[in-house]
Amino acid sequence: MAELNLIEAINHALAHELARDPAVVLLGEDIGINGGVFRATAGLQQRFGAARIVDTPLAETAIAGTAIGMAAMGLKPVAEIQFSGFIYPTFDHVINHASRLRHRTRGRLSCPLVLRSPCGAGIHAPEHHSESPEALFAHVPGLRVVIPSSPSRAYGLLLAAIRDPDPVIFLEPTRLYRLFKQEVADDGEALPLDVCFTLRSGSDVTLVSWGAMVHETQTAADTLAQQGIMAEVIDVATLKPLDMGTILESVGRTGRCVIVHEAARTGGFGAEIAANLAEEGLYTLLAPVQRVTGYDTVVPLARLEYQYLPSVERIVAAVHKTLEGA
Amino acid sequence: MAELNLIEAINHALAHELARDPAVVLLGEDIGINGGVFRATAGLQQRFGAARIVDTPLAETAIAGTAIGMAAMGLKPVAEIQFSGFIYPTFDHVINHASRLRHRTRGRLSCPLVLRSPCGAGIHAPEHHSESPEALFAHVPGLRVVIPSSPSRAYGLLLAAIRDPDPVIFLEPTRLYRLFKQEVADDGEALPLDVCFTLRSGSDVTLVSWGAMVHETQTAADTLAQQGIMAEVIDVATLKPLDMGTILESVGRTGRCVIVHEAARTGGFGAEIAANLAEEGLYTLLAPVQRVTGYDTVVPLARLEYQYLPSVERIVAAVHKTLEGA
Amino acid sequence: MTIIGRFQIDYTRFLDPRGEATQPLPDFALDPEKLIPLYRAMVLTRTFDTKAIALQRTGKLGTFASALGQEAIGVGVAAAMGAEDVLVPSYRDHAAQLMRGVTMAESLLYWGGDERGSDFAGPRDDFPICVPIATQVCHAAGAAYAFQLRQEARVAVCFLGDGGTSKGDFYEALNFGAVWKAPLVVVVNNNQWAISVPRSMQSAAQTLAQKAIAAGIEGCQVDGNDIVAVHHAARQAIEKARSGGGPSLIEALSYRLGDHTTADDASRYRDPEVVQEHWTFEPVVRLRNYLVQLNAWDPQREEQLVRECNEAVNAAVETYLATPPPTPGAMFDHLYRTLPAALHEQRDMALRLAPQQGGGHG
Amino acid sequence: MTIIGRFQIDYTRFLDPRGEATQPLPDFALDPEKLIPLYRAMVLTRTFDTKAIALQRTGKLGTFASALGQEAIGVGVAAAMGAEDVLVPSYRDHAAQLMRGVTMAESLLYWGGDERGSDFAGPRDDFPICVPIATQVCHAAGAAYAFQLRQEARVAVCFLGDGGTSKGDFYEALNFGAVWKAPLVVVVNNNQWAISVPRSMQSAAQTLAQKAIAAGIEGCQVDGNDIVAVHHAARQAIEKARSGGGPSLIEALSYRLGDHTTADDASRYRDPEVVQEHWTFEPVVRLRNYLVQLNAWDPQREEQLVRECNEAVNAAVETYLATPPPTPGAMFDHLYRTLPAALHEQRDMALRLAPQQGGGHG
Ligand SMILES: Cc1ncc(C[n+]2csc(CCOP(=O)(O)OP(=O)(O)O)c2C)c(N)n1
Ligand SMILES: Cc1ncc(C[n+]2csc(CCOP(=O)(O)OP(=O)(O)O)c2C)c(N)n1
Ligand SMILES: [Mg+2]
Ligand SMILES: [Mg+2]
Repeated sequence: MAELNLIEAINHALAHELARDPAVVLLGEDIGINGGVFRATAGLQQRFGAARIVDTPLAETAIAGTAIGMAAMGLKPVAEIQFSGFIYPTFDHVINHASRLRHRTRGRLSCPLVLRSPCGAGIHAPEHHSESPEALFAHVPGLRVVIPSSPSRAYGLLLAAIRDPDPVIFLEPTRLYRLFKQEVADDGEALPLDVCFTLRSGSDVTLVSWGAMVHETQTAADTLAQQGIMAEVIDVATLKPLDMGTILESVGRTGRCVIVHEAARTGGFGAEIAANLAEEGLYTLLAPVQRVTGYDTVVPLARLEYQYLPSVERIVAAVHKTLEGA
Repeated sequence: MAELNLIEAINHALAHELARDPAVVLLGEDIGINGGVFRATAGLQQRFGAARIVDTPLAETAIAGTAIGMAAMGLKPVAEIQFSGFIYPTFDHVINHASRLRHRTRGRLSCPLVLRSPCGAGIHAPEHHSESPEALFAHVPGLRVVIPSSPSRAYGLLLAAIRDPDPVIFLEPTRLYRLFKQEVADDGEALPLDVCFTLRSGSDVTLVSWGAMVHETQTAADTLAQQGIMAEVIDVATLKPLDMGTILESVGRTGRCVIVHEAARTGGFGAEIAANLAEEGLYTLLAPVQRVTGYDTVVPLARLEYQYLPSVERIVAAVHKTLEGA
Repeated sequence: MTIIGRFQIDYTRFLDPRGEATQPLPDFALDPEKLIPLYRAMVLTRTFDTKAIALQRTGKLGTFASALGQEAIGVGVAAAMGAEDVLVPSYRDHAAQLMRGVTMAESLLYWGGDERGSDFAGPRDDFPICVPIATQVCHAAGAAYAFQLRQEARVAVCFLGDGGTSKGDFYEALNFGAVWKAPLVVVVNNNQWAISVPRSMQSAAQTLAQKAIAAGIEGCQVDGNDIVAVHHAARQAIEKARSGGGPSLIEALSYRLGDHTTADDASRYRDPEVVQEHWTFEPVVRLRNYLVQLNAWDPQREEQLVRECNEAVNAAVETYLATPPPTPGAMFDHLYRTLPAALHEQRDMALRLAPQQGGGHG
Repeated sequence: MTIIGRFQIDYTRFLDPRGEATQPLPDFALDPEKLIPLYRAMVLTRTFDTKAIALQRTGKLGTFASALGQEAIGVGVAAAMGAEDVLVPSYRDHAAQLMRGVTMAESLLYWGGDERGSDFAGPRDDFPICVPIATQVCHAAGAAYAFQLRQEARVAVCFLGDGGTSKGDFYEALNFGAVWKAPLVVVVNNNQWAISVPRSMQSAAQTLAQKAIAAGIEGCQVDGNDIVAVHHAARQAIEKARSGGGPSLIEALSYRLGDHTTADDASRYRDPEVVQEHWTFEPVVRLRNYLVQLNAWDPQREEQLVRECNEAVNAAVETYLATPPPTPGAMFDHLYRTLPAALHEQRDMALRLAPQQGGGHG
C-alpha cells in the first residue's frame, strides 16, 4: 500500500480503470503531456496513448458534448474541467442531454460519463477558480454527484463513478489535493455511490459535511471532544442520490445537527438535508438545525477567501448554539 | 383599467419601461416582427424600432453575454430566452459575469440586466420546454430571482426588475400566460422585489408556493376551507432575496407549513425554506414540514406531465398529514 | 502584404427547377432504379407531414415540425449512409429518420408526447431527435470519435438548421471534429428561416458553407431542392469521412414552405407571395419531372405511390392512436439503470396518487 | 459546380526580426516621436512582468500571467485606441491596460487577490480582466452595440488568445457583431500556446484570421512581434469600426516566451530550444534596432529608460504592498447596489467572526 495524497489517488484510480477497461477514455484541456494542471493525469498519456488521453481544444461545451456522444456510442469518457469556474458552459449538455439520454430513449442509449472538476476555495487561486457548484448539479434528476474528502475515498469513489452506467459529476476539493497523505491500496475496490460515511461516532451532536469542509469539521470535532462534547461526523460523499437514512439515524440519536458546507448558504445542499430533517426528523430534533456555510457572496479573491470559508471556530460556535437549545 | 392575462401584463410592463427609459432595450429570438413565440413583445418592434427591440441570431450564450456588455455600458437590456430548456447556455455568463460584475469592479461597472424566460410545464409543449430552473439561479450570489403568479404581480414585478440596478432572473410560468385575466392598471407602479405576498389569511396551516403552483395551492386552500381548514397562502414571488420573515411569522401562528413547487424535489428551493424553518422556526412547528413538489425525474413529455406536476389532491393530502401531527 | 490563405466555396446543382440536367449527371442519377426509391421516400415524407399536421389540428398530436419543401435533404443524405453509420438528427429530420428505419408510428409517438417514440426498434444506435439547437453537433463529433478510436468504418451524420449555425456548439464541434479528423458529416438544412428570423439576419456570412473555413475543413453549398446534388455531395462527404479524410460541412439551400411548427403562424412575419414563389423550386416535383423525362415515371405509378403512402401513413396513425399511454411509473424507468433507493418512495407515491387528468395525446 | 465565394487572408509585416523594413512603411512608422512612446510602453511592460514574477516567487503576489514576448500586441493596439474607446481584456493584456491608464499598482492588487485592483481610477469604462476564456468577446460585442445605439463614435476593442478562438463565445460574438455591424475590433494574441496545447492542436484551420470568414467579416494576420504591423492593422480596424464599417478580426502572430503563468512549468511540455529560437523574433529588440537605425535611440537613452521603468515599477510595488487588506465587510459591499435585508445578518457574522488566518498577499 502506498501513501498517497488525494490527487495521486485520483491518478491511480484513472490508471486502474484505463488499464482494466479499453472503453475508458479521458478528455480535457492540458491532460496529456502536461498531465493536467493539478497533475491528475500525470503520466497517463505516455502510458495509454494520445487516442485515449485526449488533449482537447479549449471549449468546455464541446468537451461535455462530445463526451456525451462518445458515451452514447459505448465509450466511458472521463472528462476533466480544468477549474471549477469553467464548468458552467457544460450545464446545457449535462442537464439537457447527459442526465436524460437514457430516459429519453427508454434505455436504448445511455450516458456513462464522468465529469471531473476541481472545486472549492482555499488555495489562493485566481478569479473563478474557487467555485462550489455541487448544489446546482444535485438538483438535476438523472445525475449522480460525488465529492470525496480523503485519498482513499477519492480512489474508491472514482472507480465507482467510472463503472457506473449513468452520468456522474465528480467534484474534487482542490484544497485537499495535497493537504495530507493516506495509505491507499490500489486494489481496484470501488466504494458504494449511495451511502454516507460515518467518520467518527458521537452521541451529542451530528456534524454533516462533504468535500474540503470535512477536514474543518473533523478538526472541530477534535476541539469539541476536548470540551467533552462528542460529535458524530458524517461525510455525505455522494450528494445525489442522498443517503438520508444514515443522517436521520444519527440525528435520531444525538437530537442535534450542524451541517457544514463551503458553498453559498442560500440554496446550498445543506438546505436539502435540513429540509429532510424538518420533514422526517422533526420529532427527534432537540434543537434547531444549524448550517455553517459560505456566505451568500461571490467567493472573494485570495486576500479575503479565508474570511469567506467556514472556520473551525464557526463550526464549534454552531454546535454550542445547538446545545444551548436543549 | 384593462383586463389582462399574464402575458399581456408582461407586454404592458415592457412597453411602459421602453417608453419611459430610453436605455431599455429588448433582445432575443423572434421578439421583433413576430412579437415573441408567446407574444410577450407583440407590437413593440413596430412601436420602438428594430434598434431597441433586437431580433438576435440563434445563440443564447451570446444573448446573455452581449446583454451583459450592453448593461455594463449603461443600457438596461431585457433579454428573452425563448423557452425554459434553452436557458442553460446562459449560466456561464449569468454566474461568472452578470452576478459579479459589480462586485469584481467594486461598483465601477454594474449589470442592470433582466433575463426573462418562460418556465414550467403543463402546456403539452415539446421536450426541454417544461423546465423549472429557479433553484439553480437562487443559489447564485448577486442575482435576484423573481417568479410572478398573476397578471398584476407580473406587471409590477417586471417593472421593478427592469428598474433594479442589478441582474434579475425573471421566470414566467407559461401555464399562467393565458390561464386567467385580471384588472391591471398600467400605471407604472412597481412592486417591491424583496417581499412575499400573502394571498389569503388562515390560522391552521401555511401554504408557501410560487409560480404556476400558486394556482394549485389556492385551489387546494379552497378545498380545505370547505373542510373547515383555514390555510394561509403565501406567494414567495421573489425567491432571492428571500423574505423569510413573512413565512416565519405565518408559520409562527399556524405551526404547520406545506411548501409547494413544481421543480424537482431534491435541491429545489422548497428545501431552503424548509431549512430556514428547521433553523429559525423549529420551536413553532407543531408538525413536520411537508414539501409537495415535482418528482426527482426528468419532466416527462405531454402524456405524463400531469402525473409529474403537484396536484391539488397531493397538496390537500400533505395538509392533512401535517394536521395529523398535531 | 502577402496572401497566406485562399478559400473558395462551390455551389452544385444538377437538376434545375424543371428537372432538366444543367450539367453531366453522376452515375446514380442516370439509373431510375436508384432514383425511384428516393422519390418514394420524399413522397412518403410529405404524406406523413400532411397527416401529422392534420392530427395536430384535431388535438391528436402535439406540436409538430414539418419538413415541407426540404424532403430532398433528409432523403438524399440518409440514402448515402450505410446502415452502420449513425444519424444525429434535429427535430425536422424525419425524412432522414424514416429512410433509416425509424417507423412513422415511433415518430408520431414522440410528437404525441411519449418518450417511447425515441426507442427506435430499427436503427438502434441512431440518436433521438435533438431539440436544443445545435447541441447535437457536439454529440455527433463525439460519436465520430468513438468510431475512430475503435477503428470502425462508421460515419456520424448530423443535421442542423441555418439558425443552428449561429450557436457556439456548432463551431466548437466542427473544430473538435476537424482536429480529430473524425468521420463526421454535418449537413445544414438552410431553409432560410429560423422561426421568424430570416437567413440574412442570422449571419453576415454570404454562405453558411464558409463557416467550414473556420474549422479548416471543406464546406460546400448545394441546391437542397435538387436531390441529385444533395445525394452526390453526401456520398462524397461520407466516403471521405469513412476513408479517414475527416469532416465536411454541406450547406443544402432550400426553403421552409410551411410554418416553423404547428405552433407557429408564419403569415405574421413573411410574405405569402414570396412563399408561393418558392413552390417553383420545390424538390418533389423536380425529381418527378426528371423521372418522367427518363420515362421512368407516369401518372399510374404516381397514383399507386400516393395510395401506398396514404395506406402506410394511416396504418402508422392507427398504431399510434392505439398505443395506451405510459403508466406513471415510466417517469422513473430509465432515469438511471437502477433506480436509487432514495427514489423508491417517490415512485410509489406517483403510482398511488396518479391524477386522472392528462395522459391524452398531444 | 459554380464558385460562389472567394476569400483570402493576408499577412502583414513591415519590420523583419532585425528591425529592417521589408516594404514601404506607414507614415507613423517614419516618425520617431510616434514610435518612442510605444517602445517605452513595451519596455515598461517587460519590466513590470519581471517584477511581478519575482513578487510571486517570493510569496508576495498570486498567480500571474506575463506578456513576455507579446508586448507589441497590447501596446500596438492600445495606442490605436481613443480614450473614449473601451478595452475588453483577457488576463494577459496588461500591456494594453497600462497604455490605457490602468496603474501598475492596480494590476498588482488584482493579481495579489484584491478586487480593488479592478476599480481602475483611469479608464472608468474599460472592462476588468476576463478569466473565463473568450466570454469577453460577447461583452465587447454588447458594449459595441450600446455605442452604436447611442450613436457614440466609440469602439470596443477586445483581446483573446489562440486557445480562446476554439470557444463558442468567440464565434457567437463575432456573428452578433457582424450582423449588427457594430464597432467592434477583436484581436487574437496567437502566442501559439494555450497552456500546454500548441496551436496545431487547437484548430485545423491554417490561420486563426480565417475564422472571421465564418462571420462574414474581415480577418487578417499580422506579425505580432512587429509593432508597426500591429499598430497599422489596429488603426485601420478601429477606424473602420468607428466609421460604421463593422467588426474586424486581427490575428497577431507571436510567441509565448515565458511559462503560461507562474503556476505553470512549460519545460514539461515544450522544448526549451524552440523557445530559445523564438527569442530571435521578439518585439522589443526589433523596434529598438529600427529606432537605432533611425538614429532615434542609443545606449544612454536605453539606460535612462530602464532606470525610469524600474523606478516606476518599484513605486507601484510599494503602493501595492502598503495597501492594507480589505475588511471582511468588503465581501458584501457591491454585491448589490443596496445589500438586501436578508444578507445583513450574514454580513454582521462575517464582521464578528472574521478569523485571523488569511488576508496576506497572493
Ligand atoms: C438552444 C435553443 N434555442 C431556441 C430554441 C427554440 N427554437 C426551436 S426551432 C428554432 C429555430 C431554428 O431555426 P433553424 O436552425 O434554421 O432550423 P429550422 O427550424 O429552420 O429547421 C428556435 C429558435 C431551441 N430549440 N433551442
Ligand atoms: C473557459 C475557460 N476554460 C479554461 C480556462 C483555464 N485556462 C486559463 S488560460 C488557458 C489557456 C488559454 O490559452 P490562450 O487562449 O491561447 O491564451 P494565452 O493564455 O495563451 O494568452 C486555460 C485553458 C479558463 N480560464 N477559462
Ligand atoms: Mg431554418
Ligand atoms: Mg495562447
